Amino acid sequence: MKKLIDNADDVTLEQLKGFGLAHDTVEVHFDPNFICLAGGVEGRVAVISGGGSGHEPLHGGYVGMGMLDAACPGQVFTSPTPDQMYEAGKAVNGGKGILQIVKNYTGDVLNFQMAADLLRAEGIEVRNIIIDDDVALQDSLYTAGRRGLGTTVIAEKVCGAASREGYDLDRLAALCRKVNIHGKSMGMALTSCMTPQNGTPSFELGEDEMEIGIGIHGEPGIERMPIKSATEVTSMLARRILEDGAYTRTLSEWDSEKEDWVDVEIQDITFQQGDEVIAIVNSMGGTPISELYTVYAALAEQAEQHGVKIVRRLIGHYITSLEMAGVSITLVKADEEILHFYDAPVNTPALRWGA
Amino acid sequence: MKKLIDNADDVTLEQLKGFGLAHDTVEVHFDPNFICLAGGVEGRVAVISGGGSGHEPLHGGYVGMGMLDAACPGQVFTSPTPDQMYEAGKAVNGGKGILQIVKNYTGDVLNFQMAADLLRAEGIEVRNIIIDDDVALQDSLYTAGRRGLGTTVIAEKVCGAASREGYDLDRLAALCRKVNIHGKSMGMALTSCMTPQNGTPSFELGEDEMEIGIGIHGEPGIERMPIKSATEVTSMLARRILEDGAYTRTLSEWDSEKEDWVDVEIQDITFQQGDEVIAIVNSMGGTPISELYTVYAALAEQAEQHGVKIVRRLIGHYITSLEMAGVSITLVKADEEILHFYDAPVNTPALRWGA
Amino acid sequence: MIRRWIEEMASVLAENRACLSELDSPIGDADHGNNMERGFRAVLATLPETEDIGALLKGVAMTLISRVGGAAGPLYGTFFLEAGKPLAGKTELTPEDVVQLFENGVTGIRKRGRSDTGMKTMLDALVPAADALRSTLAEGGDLAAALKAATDAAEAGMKGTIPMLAQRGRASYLGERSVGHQDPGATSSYLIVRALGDAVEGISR
Amino acid sequence: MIRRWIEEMASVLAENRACLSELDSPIGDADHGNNMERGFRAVLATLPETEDIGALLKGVAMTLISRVGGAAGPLYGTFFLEAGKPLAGKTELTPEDVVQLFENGVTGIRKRGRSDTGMKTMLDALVPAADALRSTLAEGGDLAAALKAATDAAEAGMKGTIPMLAQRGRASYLGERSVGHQDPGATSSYLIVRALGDAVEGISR
Ligand SMILES: Nc1ncnc2c1ncn2[C@@H]1O[C@H](COP(=O)(O)OP(=O)(O)O)[C@@H](O)[C@H]1O
Ligand SMILES: Nc1ncnc2c1ncn2[C@@H]1O[C@H](COP(=O)(O)OP(=O)(O)O)[C@@H](O)[C@H]1O
Ligand SMILES: [Mg+2]
Ligand SMILES: [Mg+2]
Ligand SMILES: [Mg+2]
Ligand SMILES: [Mg+2]
Repeated sequence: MKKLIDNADDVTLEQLKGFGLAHDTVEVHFDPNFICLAGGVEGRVAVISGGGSGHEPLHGGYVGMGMLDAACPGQVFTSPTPDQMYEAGKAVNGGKGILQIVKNYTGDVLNFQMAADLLRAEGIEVRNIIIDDDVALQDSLYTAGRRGLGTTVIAEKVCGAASREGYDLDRLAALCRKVNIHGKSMGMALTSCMTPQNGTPSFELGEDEMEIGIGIHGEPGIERMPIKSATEVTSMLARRILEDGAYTRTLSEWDSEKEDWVDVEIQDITFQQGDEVIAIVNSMGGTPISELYTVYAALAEQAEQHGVKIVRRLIGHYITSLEMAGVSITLVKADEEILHFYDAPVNTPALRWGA
Repeated sequence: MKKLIDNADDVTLEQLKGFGLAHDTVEVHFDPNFICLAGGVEGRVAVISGGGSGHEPLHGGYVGMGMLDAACPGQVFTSPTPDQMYEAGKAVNGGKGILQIVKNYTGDVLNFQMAADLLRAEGIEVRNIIIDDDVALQDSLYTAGRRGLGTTVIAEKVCGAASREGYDLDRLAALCRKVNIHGKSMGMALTSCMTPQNGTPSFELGEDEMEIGIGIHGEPGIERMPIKSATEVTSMLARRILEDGAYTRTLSEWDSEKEDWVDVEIQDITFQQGDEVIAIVNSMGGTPISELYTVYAALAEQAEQHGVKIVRRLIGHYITSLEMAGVSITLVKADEEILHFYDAPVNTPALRWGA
Repeated sequence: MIRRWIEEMASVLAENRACLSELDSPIGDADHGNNMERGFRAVLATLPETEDIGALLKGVAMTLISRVGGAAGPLYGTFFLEAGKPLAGKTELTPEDVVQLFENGVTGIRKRGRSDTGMKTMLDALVPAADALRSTLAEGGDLAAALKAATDAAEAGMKGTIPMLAQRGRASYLGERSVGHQDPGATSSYLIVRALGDAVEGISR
Repeated sequence: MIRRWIEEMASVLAENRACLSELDSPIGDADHGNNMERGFRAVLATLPETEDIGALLKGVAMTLISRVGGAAGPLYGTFFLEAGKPLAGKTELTPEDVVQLFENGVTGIRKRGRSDTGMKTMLDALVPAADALRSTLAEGGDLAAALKAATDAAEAGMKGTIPMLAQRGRASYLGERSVGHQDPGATSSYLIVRALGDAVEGISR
C-alpha cells in the first residue's frame, strides 16, 4: 500500500499527534480525539465541526482564529462518535452555546445529534446545522438526501467570523443555514482511493474512465463515463450546479420549545443572472494544483455565460478524499453578510488571511 | 491519461490562463510566458525565479507582495528559455537590479545565464544565485552537482521580504547565497509521475517499492528499496540531512569587475546542536496532506535527537512533481536575519500571512 | 446467555470483518466490517463484571456509540440501549423478554434512523427476525426454535435486500445503482441474530 | 545545402521524438525528443528567407535558444551560434568551412556546458565527428567521404556513451546507475551529423 503511514489500524492517531506538534495555535486532545483552539472561547458562540478523517485539511486544518473552535476527527471515512463532540463542546463552551456544522451523512447526522443531546443534558444550548450541497443527488424524498461537500468550508469560515463579531446562537444558526441553501457543489474522480484499513481501492475505474457525482468517501458516483477534457468535465459540473433547481428537503433540527428534534422543510436558492459567488475549485487529493487552473478557467467561462460573477475563489486542497485524483466545484451565492464574514481575518493551519 | 487537462501539448498555456483569471494580484504575460506582480517594482531590487512547470505552486504561486516579483514557467519539467527571463526582467526592473534565484539543473543554470547576459546588455545589473540543496547527491566534482529543492521556497520568501526592506543587489545576493548554504533537502517517491506530453510514467516502481533521493522531474532517485513506515522513511531522510557534511562545490557566478562568469567555491554549513531551523514537509503532489503529519512527527523527533529546534514549519504542497506520491524534507538553519524576513508579511496565491 | 451472546457477536463480527467491508464497498464506503469489529473488540474489553442484563446491554450500547462511529454506531447503539432498558436488574431472560428485547431495539433504530423495512437497511433483517421470534413462540415453539426461525427470517431478509433500491444511508446516493447488492448492515444484523441462536444452543448443549 | 540540412534535421528529429524522449527516461526527465522536435519545428517556421549561411545558422540558434529550454536548448543554441559566426555573409561552403563550423560549435558547447568528451554528453558524438571530418579531408577525402566518416564516428561515439558514467546534466545525478544507458543528447547529435551527410548526398544525387 503506497502510503506514508506507520500503523494502518490507527493512522488518525499518528496524524493527529503530528498535527499537534506542528501547529501551536491549536490543542490536540486524545481519547476522545478532538482539536480545539488554544486559549479557549469566552463570551461567544463556539463553532464546532467534524467528520470522518481522510478529508484533510477539513476539519482540523480550519481550527483557529476566525473559523472553527473545535474539530472532531473520526476514523478514516467514519463519522466521529458523540463522546468526541461532547468533550470538545465542554472544552470550548464559552457560555453562549454551540453551533455544530454537520455534513449530511447518516453517520455524521446521528452522531452529532447524540452529542447535542448529551451537551444539552449539561445545560449547554446546541444547534446542529446540516450542510447538504451536493447537486449530483437530485432526489431527496427517497434517499438520505444530498451529501455535504465544499459549502462546508465556506460555512465554517463565515460562521467562525460571525461568532467573533458577536452573533448569538440563533442568528449564527440562521446564517449557517443561509450559507447552506446558497451553496451547491459537485465532484468527479479520475481514480479511486484506498483507506489504510482496507488497502484496496474502494471502486475500480478503467484507464479511460472517470466517475461523475462522487462524494468524499470513495463511494462510487452517479455515473461512469469515458474521460473528457478538463473543460468538458468542468462544463458538466458547473452547468449542473448553475442550473440546479430550488431543491427542497426535510432536515432534522432541534426545536427548543418542543424540546425535541423536528423536521424542518428547507429550500435552496437558484442562481440568477447578476449573482455574485464565492467559488471553490478543489482537488480531491491526488490531482495536482496546476490542473485546477484549467478547471478554473472553464468554470469562469461557464459562470460568465450564466451571468454569474465569481468574486472570491479558493483553488487547492480544501475537502479531499485521501489520494483520489479528481476535482469538485462549489459555488456559494454571496450576499453582503456572507462576503463580509468571508473577508474577515482568519488564521488557521489551512486557511489564512488578514492575520 | 488520468489528468484534468485540455491539450497535452501545451498544458502550461491553459494553466497559465486560468492562473491569470484566478489571481488579480498578479499579471500573466504570454509569448514569452511570465507571471509578474501587478503594479510593478519601483526603487528596489526585483526578485525573479522560474523553472520547468509541473512543480506548482513553485514558482508562479509565490509571485506577490513580499516574495517573487516575477516567475518564468517553462514547459513541463523543462527549464524556461532566456527570452522569458529577459522580458520578465524588463517588465519588473525597478532600476536597482535583478536577483535571479536559480535551481541547480543544467538547463536552468544555462538559460538563466543567457538571460542575465541579455539583460546586462540592456544595462540592467543581474545576479544569479544557485540553489543546490539536495543532500541525496554527495559528490560534486564529477557531477552537475546537487539539485535545487525546497530551500528555493525559503530563499524566495526571505529575499522577497529583504528586497522590500531595501537590501541592495549585492546584499540580497549574499543573503540568498546564505539561505542556500543554510538549507538542505531530500526527497522520496512512492510512485512515479507522468508528463502530459509523454503519457507514460517516467520510471516504474513495483507495488512494494519506493525510490529514495529523487528530484522533482520524475527522474529516478539514488536508491530503490522496499516501502518502509513513514517514521522509518523520515528518519532516513532527516538523518541524511542533519548529518550532512560541509558540502563544497564550485558554482558559476557573475563577476562584475571581470565582467565574466567566474567559478566561486561555496561551502555549506553543517547542523549543530542548538541550531534553530525552518522545516518544510512537502508533498510531491499525490501524497495527501494528512500523511505529511506522521512525517512531521518523526522529523520533529529526529531534530530533537540532534539537538536542533524547529522554529517554523510549512506542511503541504510547496514544490511538487506533478501527481507523484512521496515527500521531501527541507531544513534551513535560521539565524536572526533569515527569521526576520521569513516572518515578514507575504501575500501570494500559495503563501500568505500577516497580510 | 447475554454474555455468551456478546462474545459470540464479537467473534462472528471479527471473522466477517473483511466480508462486511467488502459488501460496503460497491454501495458504501467499505468500512462496515472495520467499524463493527472495532466496536465489538472494545465491547469485550470494557464489558462490566455484572450479571445484570440491563447493565450489560447498556454497556454494549455505550461502547458501540463511542467506538463505532458512522451510521452503524448510533443505530446499533440505540438498538442495545433500547433493548436493555426494560431489562435493568434482571439476571435471567424469559423467552418473552427476548422478544421484547428485539422489538424495543428495532423501534429505537426506526426512530433514530427515520427508517423502516424496504429501505435496504439493517431493519430488513432485524424486523423479520423479531416478527419470527414472536410468532414462533406464540405458536408454542421454544426459545431455541424461535431463534432458529428468527435466524432464518433474518437471513431471508438480508438476501431480500439484494434487489432493493436503497433509501437510507450512503447506498441511497447510488439510486438505481444500489440494486443488486446485499446491504452490509442487514448482513451484520443477520450475524447478530444468528449469534444469539448459537449462544443459546451452546448453553443448552 | 545548409537549408537542406536544417530541413533534414527537423524531419529526422521529429521522426525520433519518441525514441529520444525514451532514451531520456531512464537517466533523465524523458523530454529530450519533445524538446528537440518542438525546437526544430519552430526553426522551420521561422527560418529567414536568405542564402546567407551565417544568418541562417544564427536564426537556428536564436530559435533553439528561445524554444527548446532545458539543457539542450542553450547548448545546441550555442553550437549553431558559434558555428555560424565565421560564416556571416557566405552563401557557399568549402569543406574547410564545414570543419570550422563543427569545431567552433563544439568549442561553444564545451565552454557553455563546462564539459568535455567522456562525460556522457552530446560532445561524445560531436567531437569525434569533428575530428573525423578534419582528418578525412586532410587525408584527401572529399566532403561526402568526410561526412560519411563523421557520421560513423558520431555513431560510434553515441554508442560509446552506453558504458559511461555521466558527469554532466541530469544523468549525473544517477551516479553508477547512469551506466548502461545511451545518452539522449549524444543520440540527437549523431542524428544531426547524419542529417548533414544526407543533405549533402541529396544535393549531389
Ligand atoms: N437511516 C438508517 N436506518 C437504518 N439503518 C441504516 C440507516 N442508514 C444506514 N443504515 C445501515 O447502516 C449500514 C452502514 O453502516 P456503516 O458502513 O458502518 O456506516 P457508514 O455508512 O456511515 O459508513 C447500512 O448498510 C445500513 O444497513
Ligand atoms: N553540461 C553539458 N554539456 C554538454 N551536454 C550536456 C550538458 N548537460 C546536459 N547535456 C546534454 O543534454 C542532454 C539532455 O537534454 P534535454 O533532455 O533536452 O535537457 P534536460 O536535461 O534539461 O531535460 C543530455 O543527454 C546531454 O547530452
Ligand atoms: Mg463510514
Ligand atoms: Mg528537461
Ligand atoms: Mg460504511
Ligand atoms: Mg531531459
